[in-house]
Amino acid sequence: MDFALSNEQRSWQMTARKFAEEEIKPISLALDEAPDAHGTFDWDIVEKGSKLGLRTLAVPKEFGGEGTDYVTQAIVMAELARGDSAISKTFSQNWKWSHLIAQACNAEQKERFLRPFVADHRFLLGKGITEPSAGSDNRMPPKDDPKAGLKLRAERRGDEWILNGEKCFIANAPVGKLFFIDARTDPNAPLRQGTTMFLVPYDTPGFRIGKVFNKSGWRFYRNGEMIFENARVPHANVVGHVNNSDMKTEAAGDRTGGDIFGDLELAANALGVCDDACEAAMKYARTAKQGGRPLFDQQAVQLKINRMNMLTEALRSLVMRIAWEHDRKIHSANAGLAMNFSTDVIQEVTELNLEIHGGAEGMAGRHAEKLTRDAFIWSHLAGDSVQRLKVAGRLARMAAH
Amino acid sequence: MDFALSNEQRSWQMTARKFAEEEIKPISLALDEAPDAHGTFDWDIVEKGSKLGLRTLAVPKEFGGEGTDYVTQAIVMAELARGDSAISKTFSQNWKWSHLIAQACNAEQKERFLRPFVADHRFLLGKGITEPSAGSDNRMPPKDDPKAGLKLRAERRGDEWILNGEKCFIANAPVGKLFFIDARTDPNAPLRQGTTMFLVPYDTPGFRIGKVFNKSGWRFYRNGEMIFENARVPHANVVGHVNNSDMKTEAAGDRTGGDIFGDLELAANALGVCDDACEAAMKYARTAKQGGRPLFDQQAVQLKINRMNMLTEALRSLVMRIAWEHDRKIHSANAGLAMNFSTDVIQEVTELNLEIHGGAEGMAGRHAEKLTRDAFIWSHLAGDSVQRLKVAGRLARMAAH
Amino acid sequence: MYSLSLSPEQHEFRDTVRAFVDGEVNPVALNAARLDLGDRNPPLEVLRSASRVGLRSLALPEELGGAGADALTCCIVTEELAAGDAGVAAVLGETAALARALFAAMSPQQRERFLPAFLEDDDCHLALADREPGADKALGIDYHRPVPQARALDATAVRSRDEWIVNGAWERVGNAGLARLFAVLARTDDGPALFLVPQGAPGLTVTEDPEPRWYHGSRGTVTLKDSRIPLDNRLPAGAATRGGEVPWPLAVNLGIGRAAYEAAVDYAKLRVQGGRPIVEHQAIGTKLADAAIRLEAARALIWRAAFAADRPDAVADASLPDLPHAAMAQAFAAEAIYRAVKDSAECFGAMGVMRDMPLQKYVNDARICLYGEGGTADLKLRIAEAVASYRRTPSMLAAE
Amino acid sequence: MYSLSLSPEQHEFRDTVRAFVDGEVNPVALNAARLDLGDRNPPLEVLRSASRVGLRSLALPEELGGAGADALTCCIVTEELAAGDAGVAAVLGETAALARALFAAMSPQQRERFLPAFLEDDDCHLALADREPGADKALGIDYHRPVPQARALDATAVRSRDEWIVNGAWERVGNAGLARLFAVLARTDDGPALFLVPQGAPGLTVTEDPEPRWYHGSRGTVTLKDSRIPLDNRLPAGAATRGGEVPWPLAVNLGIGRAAYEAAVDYAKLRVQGGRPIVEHQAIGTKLADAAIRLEAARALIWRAAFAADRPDAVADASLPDLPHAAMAQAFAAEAIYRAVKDSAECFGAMGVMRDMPLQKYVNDARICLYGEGGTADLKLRIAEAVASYRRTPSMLAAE
Repeated sequence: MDFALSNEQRSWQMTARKFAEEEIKPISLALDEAPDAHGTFDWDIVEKGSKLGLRTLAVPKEFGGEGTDYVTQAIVMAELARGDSAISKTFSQNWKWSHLIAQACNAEQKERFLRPFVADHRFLLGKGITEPSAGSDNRMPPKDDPKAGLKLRAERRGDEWILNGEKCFIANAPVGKLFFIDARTDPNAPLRQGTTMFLVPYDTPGFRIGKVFNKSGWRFYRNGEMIFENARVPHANVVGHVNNSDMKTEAAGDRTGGDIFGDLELAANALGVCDDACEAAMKYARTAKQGGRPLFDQQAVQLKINRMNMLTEALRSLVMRIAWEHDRKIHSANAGLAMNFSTDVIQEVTELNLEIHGGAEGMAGRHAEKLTRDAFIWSHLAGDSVQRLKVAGRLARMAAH
Repeated sequence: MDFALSNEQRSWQMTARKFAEEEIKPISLALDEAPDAHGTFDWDIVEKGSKLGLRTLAVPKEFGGEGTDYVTQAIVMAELARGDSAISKTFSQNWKWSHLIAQACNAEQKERFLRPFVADHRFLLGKGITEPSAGSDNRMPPKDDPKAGLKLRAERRGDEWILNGEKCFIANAPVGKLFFIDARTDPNAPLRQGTTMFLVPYDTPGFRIGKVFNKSGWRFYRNGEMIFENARVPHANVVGHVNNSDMKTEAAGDRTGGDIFGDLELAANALGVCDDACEAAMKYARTAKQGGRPLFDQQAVQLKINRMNMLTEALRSLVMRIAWEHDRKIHSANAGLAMNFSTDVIQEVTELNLEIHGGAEGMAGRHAEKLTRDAFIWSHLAGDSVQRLKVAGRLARMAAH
Repeated sequence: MYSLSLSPEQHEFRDTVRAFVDGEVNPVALNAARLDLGDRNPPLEVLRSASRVGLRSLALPEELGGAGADALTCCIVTEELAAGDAGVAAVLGETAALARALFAAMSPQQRERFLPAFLEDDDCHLALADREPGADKALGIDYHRPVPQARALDATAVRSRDEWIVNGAWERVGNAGLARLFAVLARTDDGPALFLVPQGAPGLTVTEDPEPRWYHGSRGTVTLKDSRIPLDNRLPAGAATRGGEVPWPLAVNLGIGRAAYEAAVDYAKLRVQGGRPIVEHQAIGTKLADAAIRLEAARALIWRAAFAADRPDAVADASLPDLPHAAMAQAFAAEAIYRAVKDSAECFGAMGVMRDMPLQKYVNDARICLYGEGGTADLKLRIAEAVASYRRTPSMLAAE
Repeated sequence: MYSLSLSPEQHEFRDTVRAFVDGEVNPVALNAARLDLGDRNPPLEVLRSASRVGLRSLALPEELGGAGADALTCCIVTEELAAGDAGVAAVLGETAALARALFAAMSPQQRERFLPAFLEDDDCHLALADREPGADKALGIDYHRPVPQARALDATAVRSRDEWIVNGAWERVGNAGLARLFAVLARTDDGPALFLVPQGAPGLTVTEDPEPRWYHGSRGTVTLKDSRIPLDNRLPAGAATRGGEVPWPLAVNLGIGRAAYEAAVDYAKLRVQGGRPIVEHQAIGTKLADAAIRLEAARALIWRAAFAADRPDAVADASLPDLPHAAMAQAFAAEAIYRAVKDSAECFGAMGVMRDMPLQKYVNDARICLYGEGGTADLKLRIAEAVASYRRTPSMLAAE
């Protein structure tokens, strides 16, 4: 049992902390408050972070990336999120799909896509799954409705596939250069047997970005529609096998990469936001006064600060444990539980922080308010019923063994 | 970062698990349901556990104990509590005061008390602080009322101290052979400057046990009044210095022993109860039927099981982390936070388990009901406002540095 | 016209019962032996005194000799009683509600045979046996779907000359251990019917439910083995069984909560720690404020459910939404009150868990309200069906 | 007599306002641009229409030309308006409540000067400026202790011949950006007094509060610099300032909650996932049931607070407990509704956070109700003082 970080892990932590404090935090609030969805993004911060290795943190060293372990990734996500949750997610989103490339792409694809990704500081990755009428059906395909789930069609024509349809609510869509796209290649088969994954560069003919969404929180993190009108994708861009998109099936082997990373990612990001909130709350409680004495002198405030820290430390312990489990390739339901837990924790902690800041004006109050909006994003990504039911199913399967 | 247990830790875990399953669990429910407070105790289980080393787990090896680290102690407490929370506490209560002996007693006292303690399988330890009108005042002495706190008087007469007064709600009182007793030796000084700690054997003249309390939960764990009527304690039994009882002041050095252990103890014990509840809930949900199908098929049940496991794994992660921090002598507020958290978790988890068992008859239902009664004990030991405010104060002091 | 003012009669009932509880219930209920989990039998002497004050026949119409209290008044009275002793309140609540339902449903001849004895005998409690073992009333897996098939009654009443021969078993029968008159539900050739079975009838057996008790008052399993019942003991068809759905069990819960809360407020004003009464500490004050809010919200919903039972026209004219008010009140109150009681007990420190002191009993009593009868999960599914405008057809309801 | 039935007038008000919201508010409120956090200014055209329906003068006594609605009716109307647009509801609620208080307090001469303009001008809103910067109304550290010392008003009104010269600054003034008539609180030689200041008075400046907006409708800081006000503009002493404490802000909160909940129910019936509408899944059904319960409990407490304001005798005769009903309703409702709204938004998945769709606005609006004005912590301390029977003396209250 050893909770200490290695020197390398600590070094990455310090790099990320410095970057968050000196570069991210100063611009976070202004970007968040931009009047429209386009003003919320900033390529400079992406480039600066990329130069520190934060964009390519999860790319294997042989391809020029940083090749860090999951513990490092968890720590860095949390540190970046302490500066701005959405900026942290914009970086880690690339790690998520770097893991997928490393795991699921063939050697030729890796050469063709990882190299340029590593070389270009503005190269961002994305993946399109959700469609207007297929959200949770993609995550938990109903047994009694084989046609449920995504509808985007891909039909083979010679060496190309022709894609038609729409994706919706796709992260990084408006800024990404390369996307994984799940498309239905056998419309008569159930989702998991009739779907193929394609690599689709942003400049693919027939492919364009539709509406760009304006969100109430995580505003830096771009999100948009994808429209495919006879988009032509070479057969060489098929990931894995035709009609076998799902990298989450047991056959895919390593369950801790790719999408399972997403569970850790949301939990670690939430941890950083909670650290930010705890720090802000303590600072405000010790400096702001009421009735001539620091807010902190009041029991009601102390109880809130206790609860914020209590939940945050519980989350930290769980996040670090699952990161370690990922590195050890230990299979458990813990990553999913951590993701669910992070929803409850980030929301309660940011809400308590806002309550402590009740009536605070200026930066402190605006910052507290922003955190609650960012935290609300977890409701549909990490803590909704479907995400909780999925994890319960995993627990039951483990209990049955 | 490494969450794996050492071979020795794993070995203790297995010993405790086997003992809990084979010896504790079979008697737990019947003892809990004994009609009066005296029928709830069982010396056999104490002896059996003692022979395995579970009573002397925290005694240094040079005194014949097991000399385990805190991680081991946390694991063993949790495993025992999985069988019965109060039986686990009856064992670990001895570790708590073993730590205190090792840390605070002089060499002569260690010889005189640790040796017989180790030798006698029925030798239990206790400590008396609380009095009828002094509970939280002992834990958080009010600055503006120096006379607040315990009232039991000790006056020096030659080589003896004469003790007069009462202690109330003292664990192990009716079964212990040796007690640490805090007594006021300077009635005009504030609590921390006017109190002395004494070692008081059970057969001290003028000392007797009063009422034995009958509790709604943790029934195995005996609790009683102590009455001192001109009780005569030799001066050689003074622990540390006169008017300097409090081993928790910073001057006492190692902050992770003695009473701080109590925070870890309650958190680790709660973890075991949660494990028990999670297991019971999953088992019941997968076997009991409603409308012809297993309860687990219902989303409402799945969400409860998810939540139970989520909270339990968060607690486990935090408990293991603070045990490790204790071994490394790392100072933080985390042990207190873990203790507070364990209150919320054990109560919600056992209540969800009871809810899943709604209407269950026989053993399963009685067991689920018992766990909620045991869990309620945390309300006044680990999760009351005073315990939370204390930890908040520690957080603020850390933030000030 | 919207008004939360109580009528003079309601004020008087409340004051009378409060005085009765102070004078006759509390001295028994707050006795250390009675507080102990080991003894939960309703004290018979207290029940008799309550009967003499008219509480046993509280809801019986005035023209039949009762006090004719409506559902709201029953809730007010039950809360007061339960603040003293939940068991006493539960026995009286069940008898009072059943008296209204059963005597109103009886034929004049039946009334002549059974009513005088009921009115005269302070020990005459009533019980309704209508739940058969294995008759699962939970929606559960059938949420928002028709219940697969109707379940026939196992209990039978077969006519033999001038008698009915009744066979059957019923579980979770309130007042089982005390009742002098049972109404039992059994299948006949022409459909289900209720039969009046007096205590002592041949073939009648009553067994109290095992520990831990998930009920207040008295409850048990009732069996009839070849019991011969006079022909006239069959209640007329269409008899409403429960007293217009008087939500008195919710008021029991409320009384428990109030007792715990009031004890905590009193203690918090007395107990000095940190140099002043603990109620002057924000942490304790906020806890008590939360408890007060929860109890007031619970009372508001419970009284609303009672009013909805008394005045169905208020739903019809859209003064109240068309939702299952009693289920909503129960789901809310059970959780809110349990939390209020736990918080109240916490104010007492270690005294809150000692079995010779009241707080652990309140916690136990509130836990019974929350987790008895399968908890609140199924209530919420019923509410969800109403929210989703999913209406069960009469045959679906009958099948339950 | 306890009754939850609404009067025919209340039914009519509710139906009328509901139709008004459907026809005139929703088309504006549900517009993507208005849903966006970036635009929260109350739509003037809608306010004018509402005024023409009589909602601006709702609480003004009938003899003065208003609708004479009581506090409960105001809450019913405000809930309906807020279910359409919280900003519209807040502006009208404030004006209506102030109209009742101010015009009733005026001398006949003042009424003659100000009432016709108020009645005729659909844009005439009212504002009360009585909170000075730094005047901390929180109990906070002074819980259960006397407030250390009385704080004098900074604002002054000095008489100079036939005029008052008023100087002062007031913050968090509701309706500040819209009001045509202000009542401002200032110190005079003979104590504090209210002065009527029309929009456009010399030396009057209004500044809207900065983002993020912790209010609904309009709010800002008002300053007067050497403003000369006619002598007769001083309101008579003892004028009740707030409209009998009409708890309309609580009804704004309730309307927001209902809008979110109803949107979620509708969507859950339409959206198919897992092979059936999501409302048929237990997880969603239970979530909506919880939201329904919370909203009903909130409404029960809010209406109770309104009734307590309308009928203080109900507290005097112990039909209602002597507790701060409005504070309890606010503390409960703010938390309960915020949770209900968050749960409702969650049913929409990613759509619940998009700024051109309604759910994120409801979450934001409910958050304002929960965290604006310092949150619920201080309300709970006030409730705790009442629970502890700690009564602030009039001088202590005046000092706040």
